[in-house]
Amino acid sequence: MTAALGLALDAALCALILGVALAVVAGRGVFRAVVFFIVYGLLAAVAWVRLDAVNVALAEAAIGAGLTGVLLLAAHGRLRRAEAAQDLAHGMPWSAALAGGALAAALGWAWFEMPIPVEPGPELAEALPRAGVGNPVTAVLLNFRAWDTLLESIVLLAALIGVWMLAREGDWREPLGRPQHARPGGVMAGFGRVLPPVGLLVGVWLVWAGADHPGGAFQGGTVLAAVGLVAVLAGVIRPPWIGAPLWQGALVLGPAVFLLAGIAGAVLAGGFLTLPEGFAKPAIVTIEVALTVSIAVTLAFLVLGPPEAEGAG
Amino acid sequence: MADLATLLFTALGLVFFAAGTVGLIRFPDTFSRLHALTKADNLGLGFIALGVAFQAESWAQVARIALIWVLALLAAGAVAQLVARAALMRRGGA
Amino acid sequence: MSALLACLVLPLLGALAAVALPRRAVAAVLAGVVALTLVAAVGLAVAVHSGGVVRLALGGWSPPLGIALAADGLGAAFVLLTALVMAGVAAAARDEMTPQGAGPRAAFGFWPLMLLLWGALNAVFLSRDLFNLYVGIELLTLAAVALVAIGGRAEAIAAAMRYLIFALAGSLLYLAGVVLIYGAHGTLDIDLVAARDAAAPDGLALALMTAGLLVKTALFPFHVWLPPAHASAPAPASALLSALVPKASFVILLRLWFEAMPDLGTDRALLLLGVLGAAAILWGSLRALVQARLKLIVAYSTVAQLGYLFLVFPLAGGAAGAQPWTAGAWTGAIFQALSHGLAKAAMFLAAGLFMAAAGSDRLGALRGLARVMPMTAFAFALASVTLISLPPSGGFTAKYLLMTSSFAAGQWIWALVMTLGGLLTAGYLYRPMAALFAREGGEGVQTVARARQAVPLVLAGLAILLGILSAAPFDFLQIGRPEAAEEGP
Amino acid sequence: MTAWLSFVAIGVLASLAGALWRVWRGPAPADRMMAAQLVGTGGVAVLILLAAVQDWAALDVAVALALLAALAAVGFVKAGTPDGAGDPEEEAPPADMQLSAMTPDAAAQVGRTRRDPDRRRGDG
Amino acid sequence: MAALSIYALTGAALVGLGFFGLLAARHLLRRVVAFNLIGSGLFLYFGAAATRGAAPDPVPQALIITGIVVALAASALAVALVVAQVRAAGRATLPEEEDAP
Repeated sequence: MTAALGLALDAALCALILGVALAVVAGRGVFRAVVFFIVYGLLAAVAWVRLDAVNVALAEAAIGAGLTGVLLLAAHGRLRRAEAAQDLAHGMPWSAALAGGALAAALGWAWFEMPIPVEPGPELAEALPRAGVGNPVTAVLLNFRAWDTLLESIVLLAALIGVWMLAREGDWREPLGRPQHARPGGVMAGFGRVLPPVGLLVGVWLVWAGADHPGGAFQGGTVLAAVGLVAVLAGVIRPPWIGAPLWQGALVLGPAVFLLAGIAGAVLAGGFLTLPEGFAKPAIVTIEVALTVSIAVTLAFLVLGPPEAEGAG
Repeated sequence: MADLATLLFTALGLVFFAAGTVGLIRFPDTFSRLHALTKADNLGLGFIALGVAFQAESWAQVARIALIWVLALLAAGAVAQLVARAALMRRGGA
Repeated sequence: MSALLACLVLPLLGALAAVALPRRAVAAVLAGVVALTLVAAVGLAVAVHSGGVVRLALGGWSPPLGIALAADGLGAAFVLLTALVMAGVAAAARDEMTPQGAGPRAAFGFWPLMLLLWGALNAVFLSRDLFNLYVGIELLTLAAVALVAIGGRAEAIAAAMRYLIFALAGSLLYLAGVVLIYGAHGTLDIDLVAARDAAAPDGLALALMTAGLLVKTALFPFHVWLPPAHASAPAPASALLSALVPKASFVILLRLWFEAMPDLGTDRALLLLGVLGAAAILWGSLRALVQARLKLIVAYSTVAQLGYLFLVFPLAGGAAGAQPWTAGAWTGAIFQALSHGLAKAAMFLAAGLFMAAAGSDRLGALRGLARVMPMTAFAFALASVTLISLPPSGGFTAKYLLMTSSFAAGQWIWALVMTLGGLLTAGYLYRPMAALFAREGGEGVQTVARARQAVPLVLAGLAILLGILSAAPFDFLQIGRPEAAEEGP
Repeated sequence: MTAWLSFVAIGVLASLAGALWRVWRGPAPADRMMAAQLVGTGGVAVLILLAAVQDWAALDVAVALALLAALAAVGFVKAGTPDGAGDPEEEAPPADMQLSAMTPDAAAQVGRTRRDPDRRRGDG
Repeated sequence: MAALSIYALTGAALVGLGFFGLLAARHLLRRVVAFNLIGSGLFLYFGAAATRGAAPDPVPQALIITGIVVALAASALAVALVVAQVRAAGRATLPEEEDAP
């Protein structure tokens, strides 16, 4: 009974996800596509919980549904005047449909042909106790595959510099993003004051819990970024400008600590990014805290966009 | 006993969600849909949260459930007001 | 091992410093980072030369759990190429990318982006992990797109947008293949993948990864994003983009087809790659012939020159095993990549200097510049010698090796394409040369400092030197060469 | 109990399908937004239910979702204002918004928040 | 296993839909959305594959989190480029794709 209901739940969820995705792709109107994409992110987070991947569900909820959604909404708010321009290709793009269909069919075929590998089960089970943290996903991210994670934190920085390169020459010294305003004492401003303290708590909790429970630097950092964004959007705080020393420091803190810890590992423990056993947990927590700061600041800046002067359409 | 409470409250929650959706589909204009909606879905969430709270294994879980509901309430309330305002402005401007 | 580590870490640390430190400190840090990384790259090459492949298991975790790095002859050669080009570009851009010269925006962004590109390239050239390679090429892509966007004008932004769309589509296709590999084999390590038990979706995985990387390497017919992107970036950025960035995805292709899954290289698949390469040679050259702007000629030339690289697949790939000619074909393609990198960097830097002097890169505006800037014009001519593959350049050695292999393999059609390509190259490079060395014109242009003119000359000279010294690099490239390309008994 | 909670989760999902119809139909952006908001609340409800069925850690996901849904909602509202950066509670400003055209208290708000970075600079 | 197949096939379909969207859309913001759909579908597929064994494999989960973050970084740059493109050229399509209505 329970198993059948579970299956029905999965089927219903996937049907909704597919319907929403179809609406994202095929519906006319950019705003509709954006709203459906946000809905898609919500449903995907639920799907990840069903797949016993709470760590991923957290990332999807915070990043997929949250930050990406705000990013797209803000951009759409800017582009309304250009929306009269063409939205989808005219007529039915058969070649695109063929390509998409073939890709989906190929992946579907591969699913049933794919053997279940034995690796890396045994190695993983043997190594996890030595990784320093109880959350296996955190162990992979910050110990076994730390080089990936280090590069990834730098990818965020590269994207941010890229976004900044799109500023207009005259706006370079302005605060980041468009100037936001709200009625003082209004609902939005109030919102911007109430939500951040709660969010701060949640974000810090996620980082702290991440060592042994689902959570971690990326999830926590995203929530913290969201908190900052709410405060900025509600006009409660004003974003800094490029080159403000404290903020530039915050941007590079995480990758820098990570790199230096890696080098320290090379000097002290005999290998780049090697965390000496027994010292692994404090090292991971230190790196995570530094990473969280950088991730939060970088993500918030990414969503805010390049600096822009007042009144520039 | 706890199971009975869970059964009752989650069922109530489901009813409210269904009612909210019906309202969302059937009500004729944006404003009445808005009003129907904000009440129904938050009540629905509230009842479901309450129902599940009876199954919780620790107070920390109950506290988290409460936090979720407060957050949803806060967001829904503020947003309903702002959206109504925005819709009003748009209608006035058009 | 410490040299390998320095090659990875120094550019990234430098990039972080360039973001966080105040402007005045950045210049000093930059000079230090560039010099040290160049030294490290040379050190790595020496270590590989004397001790063979340098390996490193990151974090002390060996695959399948951890990520392995390795510097073989191929990887170390590209790390060295990157260091040389980067050092040249840094020297050339030092006076240009300043708040006074290029505005505060470009002056802030160029240096960290250049260093991030450097770090990403080295990470890709040295990594043995398929997913780590994905993260590496994403870093590479974002930094490269940002470098195009520095251009700032409408055409640069459109070019950056197009580049990003193509590159992201390519990344996702590659990632889809990685997912299938891990799903079937539970490992991402190239050596473990090579030792896997074959599974049905492997072919699909290789096809997806290859398709994605072809888009990123701008192989015909996926090349449309490249010319506008490389032509609208600032000249030092164009030099990096054209000389180095497509080589990263090409190296991954080599690793996939020769090291990870050589068993899947069927004749038909290899032939297809070769045909696309041949089409790129001809089409890119023909397009270059009709361009009116120097940077576009040079950019289309990149499309054509990348085509030569893909002749390695039909000539040296396949499950048939080693043939007497495979070593020549394999080394020839890498020679082509190296000498093209040096020559193309020189060409774009020279084009930048011409633009700085004449205010435009239209061929008409360049008339007679050789008399005002003889050094730069000579560098351009020298780089052209490599691209046309005249002896004794590196380009000559590359095409000589490829051509002899194609005759030995009985696939003379590739030799025909290469000959035709050489003639077309001479044709499309004749037009800017004729303009540069015209007798009239060249009056009233701004002069460019000699030191800046020296950089392209050095790079073009290195491309020639590669040809003159070809024996030593040939042996170097054999270090750690995969079995599939090993010479027969 | 697990079966019942799964059943309720399916029921909530089914009601979300109705809300999705409203997102598709519109017609006003406010309709799409509110319907999306309902989907968000429903998603949170499903996560709470799944927490009891599967893994209590799912509650953290629900918290994050509720928090981020609030952010998305602010983004929604903002995107609906004339310059994409305002607040519907401000008097409707002209399409090309300038400082001079703002209501006095909105201008005061901008002025006030603008001082913040200066203060921060003084601190640092 | 049946449930996993549902998710995997949904993921595969999402990849196909997203790819269709990427090719068929003209408005650049829609292309960014489609790109995210592909990535997300691929991750779902991967997640389902990771859950086939006796215990869920944490490595794919870590890789997926990395992938989600990378996708966000790319999306942010893409969105900023769309905004810049509209500002510079007045439209949210690529110049060569402005086919006549």
